[in-house]
Amino acid sequence: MKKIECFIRPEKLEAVKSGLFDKGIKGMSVNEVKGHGSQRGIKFVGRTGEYCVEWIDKLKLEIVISDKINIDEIINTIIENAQTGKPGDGKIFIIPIENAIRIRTKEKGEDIL
Amino acid sequence: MKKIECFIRPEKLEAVKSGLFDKGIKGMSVNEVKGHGSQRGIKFVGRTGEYCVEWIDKLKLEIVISDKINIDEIINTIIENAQTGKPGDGKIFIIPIENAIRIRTKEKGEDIL
Amino acid sequence: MKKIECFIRPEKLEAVKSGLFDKGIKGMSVNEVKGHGSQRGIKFVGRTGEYCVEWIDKLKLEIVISDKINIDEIINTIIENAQTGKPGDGKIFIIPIENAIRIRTKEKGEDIL
Amino acid sequence: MAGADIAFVLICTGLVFIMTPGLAFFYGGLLRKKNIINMMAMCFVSISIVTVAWFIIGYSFAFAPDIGGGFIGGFNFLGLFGVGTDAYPVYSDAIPHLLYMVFQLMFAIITVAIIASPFAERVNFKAFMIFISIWLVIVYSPIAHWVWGDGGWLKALGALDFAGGTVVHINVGFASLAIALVIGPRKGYQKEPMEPSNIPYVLLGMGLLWIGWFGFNGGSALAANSTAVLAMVNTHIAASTSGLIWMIIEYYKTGKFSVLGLATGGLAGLVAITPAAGYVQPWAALIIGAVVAAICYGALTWRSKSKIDESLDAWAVHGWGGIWGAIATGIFASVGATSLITGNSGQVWTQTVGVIVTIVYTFVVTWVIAKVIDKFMGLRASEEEEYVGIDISIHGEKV
Amino acid sequence: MAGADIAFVLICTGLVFIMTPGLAFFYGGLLRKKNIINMMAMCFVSISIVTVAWFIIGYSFAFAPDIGGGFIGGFNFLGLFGVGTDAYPVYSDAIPHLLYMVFQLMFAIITVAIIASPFAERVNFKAFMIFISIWLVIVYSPIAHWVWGDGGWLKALGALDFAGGTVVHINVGFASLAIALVIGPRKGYQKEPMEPSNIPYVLLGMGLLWIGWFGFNGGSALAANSTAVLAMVNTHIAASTSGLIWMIIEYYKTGKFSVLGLATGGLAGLVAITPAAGYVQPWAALIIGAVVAAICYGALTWRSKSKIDESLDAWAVHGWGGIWGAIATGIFASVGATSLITGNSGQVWTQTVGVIVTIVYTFVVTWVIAKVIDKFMGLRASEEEEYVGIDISIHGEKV
Amino acid sequence: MAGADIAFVLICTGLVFIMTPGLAFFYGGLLRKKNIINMMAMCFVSISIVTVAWFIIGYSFAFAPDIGGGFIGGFNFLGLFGVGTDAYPVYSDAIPHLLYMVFQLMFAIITVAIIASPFAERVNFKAFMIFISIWLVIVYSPIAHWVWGDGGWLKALGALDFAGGTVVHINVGFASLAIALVIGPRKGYQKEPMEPSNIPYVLLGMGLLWIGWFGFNGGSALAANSTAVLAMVNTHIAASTSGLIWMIIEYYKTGKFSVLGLATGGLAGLVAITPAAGYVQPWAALIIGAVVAAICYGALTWRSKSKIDESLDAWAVHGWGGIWGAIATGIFASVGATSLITGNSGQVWTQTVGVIVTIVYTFVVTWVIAKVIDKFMGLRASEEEEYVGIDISIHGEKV
Ligand SMILES: Nc1ncnc2c1ncn2[C@@H]1O[C@H](COP(=O)(O)OP(=O)(O)O)[C@@H](O)[C@H]1O
Ligand SMILES: Nc1ncnc2c1ncn2[C@@H]1O[C@H](COP(=O)(O)OP(=O)(O)O)[C@@H](O)[C@H]1O
Ligand SMILES: Nc1ncnc2c1ncn2[C@@H]1O[C@H](COP(=O)(O)OP(=O)(O)O)[C@@H](O)[C@H]1O
Repeated sequence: MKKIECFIRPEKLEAVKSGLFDKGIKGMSVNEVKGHGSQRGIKFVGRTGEYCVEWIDKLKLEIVISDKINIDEIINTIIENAQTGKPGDGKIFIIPIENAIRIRTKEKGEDIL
Repeated sequence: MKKIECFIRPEKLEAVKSGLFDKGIKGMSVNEVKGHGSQRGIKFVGRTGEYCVEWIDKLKLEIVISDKINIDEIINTIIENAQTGKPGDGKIFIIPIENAIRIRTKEKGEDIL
Repeated sequence: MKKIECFIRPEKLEAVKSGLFDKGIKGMSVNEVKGHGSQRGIKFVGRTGEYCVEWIDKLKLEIVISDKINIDEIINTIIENAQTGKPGDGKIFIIPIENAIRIRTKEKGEDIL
Repeated sequence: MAGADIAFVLICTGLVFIMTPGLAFFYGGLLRKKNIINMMAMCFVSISIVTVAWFIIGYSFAFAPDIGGGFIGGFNFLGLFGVGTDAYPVYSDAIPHLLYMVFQLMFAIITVAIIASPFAERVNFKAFMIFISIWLVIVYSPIAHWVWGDGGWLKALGALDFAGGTVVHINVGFASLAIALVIGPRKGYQKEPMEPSNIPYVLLGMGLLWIGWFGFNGGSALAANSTAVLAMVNTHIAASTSGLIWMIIEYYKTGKFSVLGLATGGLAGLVAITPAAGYVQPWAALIIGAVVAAICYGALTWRSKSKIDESLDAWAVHGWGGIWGAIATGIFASVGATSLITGNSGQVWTQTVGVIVTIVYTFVVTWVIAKVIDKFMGLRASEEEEYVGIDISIHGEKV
Repeated sequence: MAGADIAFVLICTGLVFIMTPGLAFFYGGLLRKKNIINMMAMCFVSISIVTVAWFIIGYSFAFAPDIGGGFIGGFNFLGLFGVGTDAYPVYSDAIPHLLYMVFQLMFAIITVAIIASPFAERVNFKAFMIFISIWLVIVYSPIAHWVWGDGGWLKALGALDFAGGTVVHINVGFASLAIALVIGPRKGYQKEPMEPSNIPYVLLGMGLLWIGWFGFNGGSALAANSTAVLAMVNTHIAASTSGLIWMIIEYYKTGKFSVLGLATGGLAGLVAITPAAGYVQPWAALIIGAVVAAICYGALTWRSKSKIDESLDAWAVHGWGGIWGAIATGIFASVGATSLITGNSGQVWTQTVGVIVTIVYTFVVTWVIAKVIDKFMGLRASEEEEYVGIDISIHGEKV
Repeated sequence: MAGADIAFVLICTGLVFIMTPGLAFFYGGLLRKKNIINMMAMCFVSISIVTVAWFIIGYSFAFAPDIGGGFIGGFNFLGLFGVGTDAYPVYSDAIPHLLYMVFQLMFAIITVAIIASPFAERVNFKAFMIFISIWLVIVYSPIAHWVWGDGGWLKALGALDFAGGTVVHINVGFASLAIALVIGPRKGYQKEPMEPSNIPYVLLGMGLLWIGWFGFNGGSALAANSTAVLAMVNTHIAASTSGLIWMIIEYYKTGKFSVLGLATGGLAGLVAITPAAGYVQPWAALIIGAVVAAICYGALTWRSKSKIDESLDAWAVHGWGGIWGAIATGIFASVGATSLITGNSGQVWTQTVGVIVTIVYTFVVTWVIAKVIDKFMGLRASEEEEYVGIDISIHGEKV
């Protein structure tokens, strides 16, 4: 099992989610983070001019997937739906998972995903 | 060392926390996420009827534990306290940790947990 | 590649960030969590006296770094900038990463970091 | 002139003013987080723009002596020329002309702010500002002139509109519908959930709107007298009843007690009682309130299932609430006016004429203005701006 | 009738109205996030329900001519029958009877809304709605009748209550205590922290309550005269002083300057000055404010350590603040009334009788109503609903 | 005495009161999340402290008969001694003296609350409380005396200040500058972004300030008459115009329509019209509003690039807005006063004298007070408290 952690633009969430659902993913979690990266910051407007906010709102999406699923396909789906081509599109990280348990049923392993 | 990441119902936090403390866990972190899974969404009421919100509020609990602790016992404690038996109870994932450092003292390794 | 996850005091964010930037780190993400640990809670004041909030605001910083970077130096930088010496300074955890992908360009591997 | 009346109308003017910030919160809270500031900006900029336009020409078109035909006022009050601190007995001999002008200005502002409804979450803000400047002058001012202006044709016909059911509510309701048709639905409408992001803001707005409405309806008596009292009592009763009924209807449908329902129902009650406020007895206010809950509930339900993304339901609530209020005035008026229940069955017909003409005029003219502006500069934000949210992309701000 | 008085009382009515939305924010902000909307819903629904019940029967029971014994009004004003735009000199010859009615209505609303305190975070909303309908009619209306009604026995006795210290505050304080005992503490009370989730809301509420109170106390003069001015000045002085003292007491205890303390103290000051507002000199208002801070601080401290989860402290603040205010009126009254300091030591005794009888009546009758409703439908939400939060489970909404 | 005037000024007093909670939200929303409560606390505690200080000595210093030289009032009204419900014809024969006192009190409160600006995010709260007590008595009261007091020298000179351009705005603007210089910039100023954390709060505050200003300027007529109406109309026009112009200027600079700009501009307009409100024609209000937007925009731009962390720009907005307003009064006054445009070119000079003396006095004396307090107890919170945020470290509370 792997956990895919990806940092994406907030406005891309619905597209990514739909894309993943079409690929058979059933579970995922998302939370709001602020990020730093090659995107230099967002300009906001104050009382008399602009100022730059370095920390940019991003969403972190976590999806644990079973090894039965083709991970590259999933990654491609995310990229397709989250890409704009401009700095700030975000990154995907793959993390190993040792075990997974469903709280409701106490079942363990890949099959709960 | 392992990190236990679990997604639980917000209303179960206090119970899970107490359960874990009784088992000797000392540190943990929690944050608010939104999740998708076998639970189909929550019905909310608008101005003239219901609508369904697909993303459901969950809490993500992160607990790094030393290998000296019996991880199954910890998992069981979480399950006991977080279970309602209805879809949406959430999942537990086990992730390997390579090292842990306490910022205050620079100590490293299992003993800081 | 490794992911450094660290839980720090919110007021230390800017210092830690600057420190890391000076060491050549380019990307990172942060989010607000609440934590339990050796710090016993924060006292707040209500209508007629104090009460203690057990869950303390912390920030979780996630930094994925390439293996080319000296991880100990990074850890030291974090410690230097986040330390106050009082309970509650937080912890750093090191997690293995199997792969990293940049969404914008589809590039993979260490070089995107 | 009378000190008591000046004091009263002046304070009422302040109360009507606060309705617009109230609306900013009421509307803002119903939207997604990424567009709250924009909605508030539309409401607040309405204050500025309408004030300036009213000063220059709007007041004159609405309230200067008729230029013939009862359709529109002339240029006599251009730049508020001749509008001074003396009374202008055509409208009231108890208060300074300037006070009448500013009281009416507040009505114009709130009307224009309500029109932000169909622009929600997708507006090209610059186009909005141009739109409302034009709309004020060629839609609002004429209709105000018909009903209240010196020589207005609806006034001459005997149509009753105590505090603006036609001028404000029906007008803005159907204008919003026209705009919604021109501007088109939001991206993702009826596909993604667009849940309200801040219900306490909605309630804060409701509180401010409610107290503001005391000034709106009470102040429309233009004097601190029995009529003002009656209007205020009726306002309160209708709103209370309507909110309760709406919430109960919704409870039977969903099993939940929705506070949004309570607030929306309250608003519908406030709308419906507006034309009737000083003309009916409290028991009639209760009935008007109860019935409007059902009518607007129906309209809103229908609208939200339709393809029409009139996002904050100015049409369902103000439009239909206003229609019912106008008709109900023809049915229940009994104080200082006659109606069906006092044997004047013609009044219902007169009211209906007012309703229909207003609907046709506002719908058609608004549609044309919207189309033209859309052609020249686009009423809508770009797709990308809409995705990211208007707050960040057009205002450079976020909550 | 006098235009100035109509203008004044009408606007004051609006100000008293805004206290209820203000309370919604004051109370809502003190709760956990999952129950804010519910608290606001209880406040807003009080507006609707009390208005309808007041229309039907509440006003009549309170203010119709006594049916004998000074205990309750009759049925003369059922459905506001006969309550019109003429003055009703029994209460005031300066304003229309309808205006007196609606001014009093706003008092009833805010009183009922305050009672949401012991229901916080655990209410069966349907039971709450039924509860307040009954409570208004058989607790509030009679007590209002005793003190202000035509033929009320406490009025006859000579009890002084300028703007409702007994009727509103002591009444609601001890009613809340009774309800708290019946409904029982929240799950986790005194085990889990139940910290306030939105302090700015509390302050917003405070601002609205404070300005509303100018209408509450000032308007109780029922005329734009010196008494109104005095009442308003005293209101402001007492609240300011009490807030400051409370904050300082708390500073000595905790080393922090709590803005919640400042707000709660301010509220206590507003409560305490209510019965005295038009009867005392400003210096006495300062003393009343300073003393009430200490009294209510003590009551709240005791309560919050006790097993009684009277969650938002209507008892500690309104109950005890009201008691002190009533007694203080007997001590300091010197304008248009006599008291201890002007040589009428009997007044303190008269005040005490009013306090005691009110406490006993409201506590006992409220307890019985609560018990009966609890038996039939349960005053409390289910355990699961309470866990998840009333907002989602009963209202289907969330902040 | 006249009921209408009492009613009017009493309600206006309430409206001026609500400006301070309004300011709490306006200012609070502009700060970082960790210091919002502290800012609100500074505003709310100003209510308490100024009220008590005004009662004891502040009112007397400002409005008791001059002790010679036109500089300060005497001790006659100590503890409000002799300030009763009769009129005090020196100031107004239409309203009770107590009402005049409390109306003026609200002005003092809002002025002191504005001064929280340079303390933002770094205040030692205890020192703030001591500072404002002293400042009220030795800065505000004397200046109020000069301009409005019985025997004040600026009044004698013929300086025009309708509702407090000098006393309130110039005064507080330059006092804030002095404090900013003493207290020094926030840690991280101009290095870290210090973005506004809650724009809806800013707008809520704006709404409340705006309606409050109707009471502020309108009520300054001290009667429900034509002057009050004119003042209120001008207030509204100036604010609307200024907000619009500010937003447009900023649009040309940044390409975005900033709602913060709209609000800040609106505030500048309210400030500038204050001294002129009852003296000028509406067209002049429009000009005054348009010009002030440019002036304050410039001042704010300069300030925010400078090293001076006068954090919420009381200096740029109130100080400069007030200066322009005072001069503009000398240019445009034509109602009940003369000015440049009516041929009295000396008035501009008189106004300038008022401006300069006020600036010098407030700047110097404020600087000294701030320095002395800083020496003895430190005006600033500790570095650690500042890092963690004043909310948690000094108030023990958080949003
Ligand atoms: N090394 C990293 N560790 C953790 N998060 C990262 C890292 N690099 C990027 N991110 C996250 O991804 C977001 C987008 O990255 P950015 O570098 O701006 O864009 P791009 O990937 O298009 O160059 C950042 O805002 C941050 O949240
Ligand atoms: N594969 C997954 N990856 C990440 N998070 C998941 C995954 N599956 C479930 N979750 C999280 O767990 C929550 C509960 O899961 P759900 O499937 O609804 O319940 P159950 O486990 O009872 O079937 C989800 O809302 C989501 O936050
Ligand atoms: N075992 C753990 N698992 C996850 N998070 C932890 C763990 N231990 C500590 N934390 C996080 O680190 C924060 C600081 O830890 P704490 O133990 O209070 O301080 P210190 O490390 O100085 O003893 C906690 O509030 C929590 O968010």
